[in-house]
Amino acid sequence: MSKVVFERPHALTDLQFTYCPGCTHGITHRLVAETLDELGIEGTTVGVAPVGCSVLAYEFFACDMVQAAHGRAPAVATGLKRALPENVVFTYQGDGDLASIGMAETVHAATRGEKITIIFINNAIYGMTGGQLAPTSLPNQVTQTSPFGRNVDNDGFPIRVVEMLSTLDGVALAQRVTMDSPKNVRAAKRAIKKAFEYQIEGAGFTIIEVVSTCPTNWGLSPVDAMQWLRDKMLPYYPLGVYKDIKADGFANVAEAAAARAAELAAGSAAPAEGGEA
Amino acid sequence: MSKVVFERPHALTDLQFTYCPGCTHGITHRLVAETLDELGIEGTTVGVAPVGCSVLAYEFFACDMVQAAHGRAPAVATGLKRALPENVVFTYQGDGDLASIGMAETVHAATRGEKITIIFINNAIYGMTGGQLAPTSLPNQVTQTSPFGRNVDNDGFPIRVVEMLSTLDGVALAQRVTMDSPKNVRAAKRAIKKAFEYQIEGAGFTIIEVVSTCPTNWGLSPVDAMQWLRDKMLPYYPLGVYKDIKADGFANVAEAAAARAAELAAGSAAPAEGGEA
Amino acid sequence: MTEKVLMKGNEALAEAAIRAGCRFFFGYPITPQTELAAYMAKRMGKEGGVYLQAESEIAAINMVYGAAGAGKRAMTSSSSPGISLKGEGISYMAGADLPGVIINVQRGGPGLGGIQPSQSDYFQATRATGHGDFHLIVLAPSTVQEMTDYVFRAFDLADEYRTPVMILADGMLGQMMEPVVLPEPKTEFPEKPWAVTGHKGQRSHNIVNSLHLQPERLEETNIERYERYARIKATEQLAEEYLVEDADIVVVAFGASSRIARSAVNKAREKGIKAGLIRPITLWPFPEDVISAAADRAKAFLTVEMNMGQMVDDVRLAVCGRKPVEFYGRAGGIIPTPAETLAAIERLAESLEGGAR
Amino acid sequence: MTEKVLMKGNEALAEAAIRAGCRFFFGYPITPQTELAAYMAKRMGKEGGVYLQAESEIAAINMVYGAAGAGKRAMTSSSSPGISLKGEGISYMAGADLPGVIINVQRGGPGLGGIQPSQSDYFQATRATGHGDFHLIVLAPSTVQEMTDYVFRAFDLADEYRTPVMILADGMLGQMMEPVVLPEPKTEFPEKPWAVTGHKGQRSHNIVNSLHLQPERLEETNIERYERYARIKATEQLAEEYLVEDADIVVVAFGASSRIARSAVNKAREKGIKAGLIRPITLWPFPEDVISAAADRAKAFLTVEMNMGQMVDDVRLAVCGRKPVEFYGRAGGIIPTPAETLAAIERLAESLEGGAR
Amino acid sequence: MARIIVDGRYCKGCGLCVDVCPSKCIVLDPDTITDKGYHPAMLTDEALCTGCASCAIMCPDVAIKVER
Amino acid sequence: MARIIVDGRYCKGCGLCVDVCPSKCIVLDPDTITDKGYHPAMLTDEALCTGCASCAIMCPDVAIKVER
Amino acid sequence: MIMAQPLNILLAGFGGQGILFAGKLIAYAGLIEGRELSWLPSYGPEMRGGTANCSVCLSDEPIGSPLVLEPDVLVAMNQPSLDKFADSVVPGGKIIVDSTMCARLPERDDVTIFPVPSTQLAEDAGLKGLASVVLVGKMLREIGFCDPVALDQAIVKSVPAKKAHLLGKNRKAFEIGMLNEDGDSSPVCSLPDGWVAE
Amino acid sequence: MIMAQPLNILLAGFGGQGILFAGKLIAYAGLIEGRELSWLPSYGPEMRGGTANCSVCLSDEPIGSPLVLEPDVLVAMNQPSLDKFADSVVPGGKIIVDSTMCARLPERDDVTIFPVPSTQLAEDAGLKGLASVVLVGKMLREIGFCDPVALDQAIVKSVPAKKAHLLGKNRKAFEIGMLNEDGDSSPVCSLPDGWVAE
Ligand SMILES: Cc1ncc(C[n+]2csc(CCOP(=O)(O)OP(=O)(O)O)c2C)c(N)n1
Ligand SMILES: Cc1ncc(C[n+]2csc(CCOP(=O)(O)OP(=O)(O)O)c2C)c(N)n1
Ligand code: SF4
Ligand code: SF4
Ligand code: SF4
Ligand code: SF4
Ligand code: SF4
Ligand code: SF4
Ligand SMILES: [Mg+2]
Ligand SMILES: [Mg+2]
Repeated sequence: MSKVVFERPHALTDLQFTYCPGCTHGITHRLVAETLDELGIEGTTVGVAPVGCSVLAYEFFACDMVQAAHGRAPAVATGLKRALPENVVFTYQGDGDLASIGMAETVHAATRGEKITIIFINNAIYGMTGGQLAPTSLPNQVTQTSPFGRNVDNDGFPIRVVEMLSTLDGVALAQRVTMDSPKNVRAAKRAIKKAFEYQIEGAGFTIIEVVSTCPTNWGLSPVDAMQWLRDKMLPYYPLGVYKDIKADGFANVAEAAAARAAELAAGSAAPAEGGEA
Repeated sequence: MSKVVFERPHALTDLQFTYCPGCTHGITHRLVAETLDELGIEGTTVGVAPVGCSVLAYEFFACDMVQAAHGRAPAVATGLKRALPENVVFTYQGDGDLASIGMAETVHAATRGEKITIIFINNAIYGMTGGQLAPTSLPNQVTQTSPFGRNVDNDGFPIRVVEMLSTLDGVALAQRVTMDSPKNVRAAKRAIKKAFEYQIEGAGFTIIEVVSTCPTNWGLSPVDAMQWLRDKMLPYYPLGVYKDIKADGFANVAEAAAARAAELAAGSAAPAEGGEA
Repeated sequence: MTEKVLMKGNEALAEAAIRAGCRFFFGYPITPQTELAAYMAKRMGKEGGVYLQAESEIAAINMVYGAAGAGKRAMTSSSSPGISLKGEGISYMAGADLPGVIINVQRGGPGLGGIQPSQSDYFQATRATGHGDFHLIVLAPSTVQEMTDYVFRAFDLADEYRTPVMILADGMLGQMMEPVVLPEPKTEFPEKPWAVTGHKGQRSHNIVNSLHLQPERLEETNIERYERYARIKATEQLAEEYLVEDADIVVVAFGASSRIARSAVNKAREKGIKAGLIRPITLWPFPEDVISAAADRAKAFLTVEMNMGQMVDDVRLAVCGRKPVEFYGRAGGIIPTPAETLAAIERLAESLEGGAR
Repeated sequence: MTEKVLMKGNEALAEAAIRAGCRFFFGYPITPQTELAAYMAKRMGKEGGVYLQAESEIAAINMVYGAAGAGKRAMTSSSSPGISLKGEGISYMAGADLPGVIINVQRGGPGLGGIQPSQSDYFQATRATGHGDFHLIVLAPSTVQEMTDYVFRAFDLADEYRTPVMILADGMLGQMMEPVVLPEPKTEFPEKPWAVTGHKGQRSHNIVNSLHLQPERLEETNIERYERYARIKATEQLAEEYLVEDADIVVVAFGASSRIARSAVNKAREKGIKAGLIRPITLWPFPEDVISAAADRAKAFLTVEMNMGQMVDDVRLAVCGRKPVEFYGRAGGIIPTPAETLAAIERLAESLEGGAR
Repeated sequence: MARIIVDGRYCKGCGLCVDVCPSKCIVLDPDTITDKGYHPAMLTDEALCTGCASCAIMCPDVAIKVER
Repeated sequence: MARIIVDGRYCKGCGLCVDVCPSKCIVLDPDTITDKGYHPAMLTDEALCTGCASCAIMCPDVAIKVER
Repeated sequence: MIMAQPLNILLAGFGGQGILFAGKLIAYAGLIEGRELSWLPSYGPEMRGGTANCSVCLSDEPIGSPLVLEPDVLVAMNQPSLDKFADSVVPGGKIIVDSTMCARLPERDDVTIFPVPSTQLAEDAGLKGLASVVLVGKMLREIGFCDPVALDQAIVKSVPAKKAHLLGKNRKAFEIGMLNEDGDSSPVCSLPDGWVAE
Repeated sequence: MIMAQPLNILLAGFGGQGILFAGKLIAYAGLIEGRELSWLPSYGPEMRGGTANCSVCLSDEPIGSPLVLEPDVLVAMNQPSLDKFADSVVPGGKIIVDSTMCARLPERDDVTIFPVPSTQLAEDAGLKGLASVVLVGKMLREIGFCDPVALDQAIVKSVPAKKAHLLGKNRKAFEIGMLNEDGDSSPVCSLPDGWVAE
């Protein structure tokens, strides 16, 4: 008799996603849902949906859900986690949401070591509003609000979010993954699961950046969008683990931060012109 | 006949500062004013005062001044600089202003490579409102809102601002200085002047973090506050140049960013687990 | 009787909130309400609650949104500019039908303005704390005792009607000390089956949300909410009346300025002017019934505010043209004096055809 | 006559702003006004101006504050939730007496609400865009042509009175195309000696500021500003009257809903009901003189809004109890139909003692 | 023995499964248009399918069930 | 030959100049109280002052003029 | 000008079928003829994969509500849209249907229904994506709401300069619609003399 | 209770001189005696290096404005405050002055002025920083606004538990004020029998 080796996870409702054909939001949703299933935490998890294409995530995830104001998901998640310290809390946010309007909330949840997990969808565009420049849009990328290509002189440079957040002491895990192949999807799944596990263990703030596609606003077919992601996005946003305090041998961010402070105080990590500036 | 070897700079008005006795805000004011004098730019500079003890900076600097909403000085300065590209624009901001409520504006002005100079006063406290926890307050530091000492578990970890901003491609100069001795004040002066020069040359975003005292809210005499700064602040916030694209051989941030992008694309700077995650 | 203690208004707000079962406070420092947060920082840990200084007023209100969504009694506090920043978040709370308490210890505006007491956020509190059709219940204390009592009540109202509630105070009330009797701590709280606490496999997922892409559905939520508002209007209007029965001139004033107005009314009576005072306690719902009733008898109204004239609109709407409604106010952080308020009453009295004596 | 072109309301706003001399646009994307920014992004560079997508609505309004402080014509645009976020910054602009134009292409609320057309930010626009005592001049277009004309005028009003001006539009007006005649580009602009442009050693330093720690000083600035407001009220009230002279029932409606109201008025006339329409063009200053004059003749008023009832307060204040003022509205993004509006007129006509025919 | 079952309610015809299938045994059905207007994916030949689930892993709409 | 001139309008008696003066020739004048209630700094002995300006560099209120 | 009474048109279909563009053509034709007109699209993310629709009003009076709830003409390009809006057409109104996309036609006898296999026709003619323009042609043929020359000018105006190579294709699609005879054999309107679609 | 008419007190001086604390002592005394009272400080950054002041009202009626603009009693601890507020004292009112800090006394003969070198007295007694408490003692002596026992209890309440070692010093400062005879030789109020300041 044949056996089902792959099917929809329980932690997804049976609603159809409202995403465009080929949009990787859906793959990421599935990975999060599988994680909830595998860790058996659907019933204790509260997710936070952003404003962005994934705003309706509150309908798709079967766990309890909160819809947050644009960019404020980390603050909402903080309120939730403080109120429900025994629960698992995650946010799911786009690049406009997390890295533009929500930058302060993101940095501060990270530096607080807030015990939440952020799934960060970097698709180099504002999907929902029809394709405007995102903080992560690439130099020269044409968008609705950079019709002649992102002009770094006027529009500034893209932000490499996990690199930046990795400088903060509250961050336990910061990793960048992508969805362009079964292999990378599997790796992404491992990263997401690890982030939830770290949260449960109380390690600190965890964030997984998912380099994603937006076929619609990139003006490409889903398959071509995957190729553009490989050709353009990944060189600019290298995959990898940017911070992993457990791999570094610490149980939690407090330990890691103390070690870093001691190191700095000892002057070993002082940069050029250190004590002399 | 005796010669005046030191006197009040022209770019300070003759009003008395409203700062508490021994507060280093005043020293930093003087250094900025001297810079305006020496570069001959008082008449072309527009300064932006924050909300914080230095809110009245608009009365103290003799150049044109704008008072900005709490935390929004970098956005106001952006509006000014875009409107007045030939002028010099600087902001003067405290740690609450710049690193707490204004975090998004700070990060984004930096990543845009906005051609402004930020003088950032890190005194590990909210001075004006009477001594609350700042994003830079040290672990265990007692403040009005951390009466039992900053508890990193609840209140999170201090942010090392210039380290974080140095990860952003728009930043031309990021340096940390302090005011605890004539030698360090002289070094701070050189750094501030360099930042203004970089701005004039169009290099990009420049920020000088000044590790400062708040005798009043630290509850210490001015002299003891200087010692506390040396004993507690400097080990946590090492002085130094964290980013200097000109020293790295680039004329401006666009050049430096392009070089970094090329390097990342080549994979040479990919972190552990790079392409494999 | 429980012992009277001497407390600052700001501290009384904090202590009463804790006694009302608030265990989640998210704030951001601003004068003149900093003592509230300082007090919370000291007390909350001991109560097993959370005091967290947020990175901004925006973060604070959104943390309240989160904690309230989880079914907890949560509060934030600020002063005028900070309240403006909370506007979007408060609108979200209203849109998601979340209870919660917001304190505004007002100061002079607009902009950075000043830090002295003001009532210039009346419109913002009663009409448009944020975008969209919604209201807050707004309570206006005038003594430190009322700071205590109203914040305690605010949490119950918030839960009962699933709405954010605002305490509209000001720098004078926040900074002053008066004797106060503290309420007994509350121990029983309503169920919140809608809260997101993890469904534990025992119910379908709860969703806290204000988005309704179908306008029909969004309109339904608006209508349902306005039906609740109608109930609130019908049952929760509150005002204090002082010497109103036989008053020719009814002074209308709330909060700090009502204290001055009361002194002025007393002085007017001494001078033979039949003055009275209506002190709205709920600013929304505005106690229009009381005012309207008074309009049948009184000869004129004088609203006294620490602003350029805001509540006067509500008084006019309630009086509805039946009697003249005048305004006297001071702005920018200035507290009107009883003497100048008396003078305003006297002017009005004279203007009423040879005086209303 | 200049050529008519077909334009979306959002694009017309952008083009007219450029023609009015606006060279600094700072925005943040939000439906239903994204086309405005997209248009600016295409055009501004060519005009030697700056289009910058800010990191948030808050940053955008503060960039406008900066550019306006430098004496430039600057603008920002958003929709309801984004306007809430601009509240503090707008209050600062008012407090610092900075000109500037803010566009609100309203959508349904509260909270995230929806994205369909709405007028539920009326109170926010006219009463309390932020904290403190201040007003904006608020203009309400009802056609794409007016989107063009009013934004053009807005910049002049802003400069003349040193105040921020808001265009209160909605998703319907922003999204629809109609023929429009564009104004000739403006070439002469008023001097701004107060602007911060660098003093060049030739004057003492200029300061753009809203802080006045001395309450007396802060009050002075408030009073001066309210004197300016009084001038604006006296000279800038604008309304369109349609079939009002002999009307028994005066419908009051602005913006998008005024179009529907006009159709309904026409249908009512066809049915023999003497209906008329007053369309407030300036929402602040509210055209109370026109309404008040109509109240002498008309038998009743019906305000028609795309919200739960907001402008109705202003109509009531202007009518001042002389005639009944009823309300008909749809919320949540629903545009009322002419038919249902007609029905509301008919109901009112019937209620007027056997009808107003 | 292996096969995939594509749920037409979910499938949006994006073609990612087609692209990734190592056995090239999926096509977008040209003859079917779903309610939303898409040509859904369809297994061409059960014999070719190895049940590797690559298609399912890449499917953004979680439309594919894999049996082996 | 060198000396410092302390402007009593600015000086707030913080003592930072006193602390930093290598020649230890500054004190806070115990006999003077400024309008704001401070004991201002004062040069004890012109002979000791080298005009190094350390005091002025550290003075937060820019109250010191140095002549040499 | 062939007729001048007010005409309220509703076009509806899937996002991406060219609904808004078709509406624009009609609007531009109105502009060229100096009429009052309005064009109002549905908007927002529900368009994504869902339905898009567009209201166009032509009149000689100022237009009140630009939102067409009771269309004189419905142009329907998919089944859900047809099902949703068919009942709202005024008695005596017209329904133009892309019959490639709609298997079931509405059961109303107080309106005239013009089924055109426009998606098929367009594909067959190598004009993929221009089915909506075919329907505009059909609509003009049957309803004659403007001078065909005005509509041709509208096409010229609506095809952006950088896509000028598509001009001929649009004209061709329009022509196919104008020439389509199914459903009615006496068109109100026909192509002008000397018409060349390229 | 010695007297019960309403008393509006304004205390003013430099920030850091103990103005708010002195006001608190008076307020606590009122609380202990069961009176209506209010205590309102000036606040905000202008206190920094500038002047601080504090309004205290004692009454048997609810207190209207807690802001004292026309004090019955002014306690002035520096010259700028004395100069600023002396004229606002009601005719017949009292002014208690720290004469160490104020060289010039106001020229009014409709008020009684009590100069006390309280800073000097406090320093001499090793009570640096407690000049304001000396003035409260003086005020009580001259005006007798409450029972000295109540004021002693107020001191006990106002000195925080962790600073209990300062209790004796505060009592001592209070005693110095109560015993100070300058300006008037017939105190309204005197220390209770058996008073021990430690
Ligand atoms: C305060 C506020 N500003 C703006 C918007 C409009 N808005 C909705 S989604 C969005 C951006 C979405 O982009 P992103 O976060 O990258 O998510 P994506 O759609 O790409 O997944 C914006 C600006 C809003 N709803 N609220
Ligand atoms: C929106 C807003 N929030 C809060 C405040 C109150 N406030 C004034 S200054 C300040 C913090 C000042 O601290 P910092 O920036 O570190 O400057 P410092 O006084 O230490 O120099 C705060 C929170 C305000 N004025 N506006
Ligand atoms: S717009 Fe882009 S990000 Fe949004 S659902 Fe479509 S493809 Fe995905
Ligand atoms: S409070 Fe602190 S930072 Fe502010 S002026 Fe005083 S010492 Fe300086
Ligand atoms: S990947 Fe999924 S949605 Fe895409 S075509 Fe295949 S089955 Fe359909
Ligand atoms: S399971 Fe593997 S072989 Fe089978 S259809 Fe899917 S990708 Fe192809
Ligand atoms: S450093 Fe300056 S302010 Fe301080 S004591 Fe010396 S002169 Fe006075
Ligand atoms: S100049 Fe040098 S030696 Fe002279 S007083 Fe100052 S620090 Fe001392
Ligand atoms: Mg995105
Ligand atoms: Mg600080």
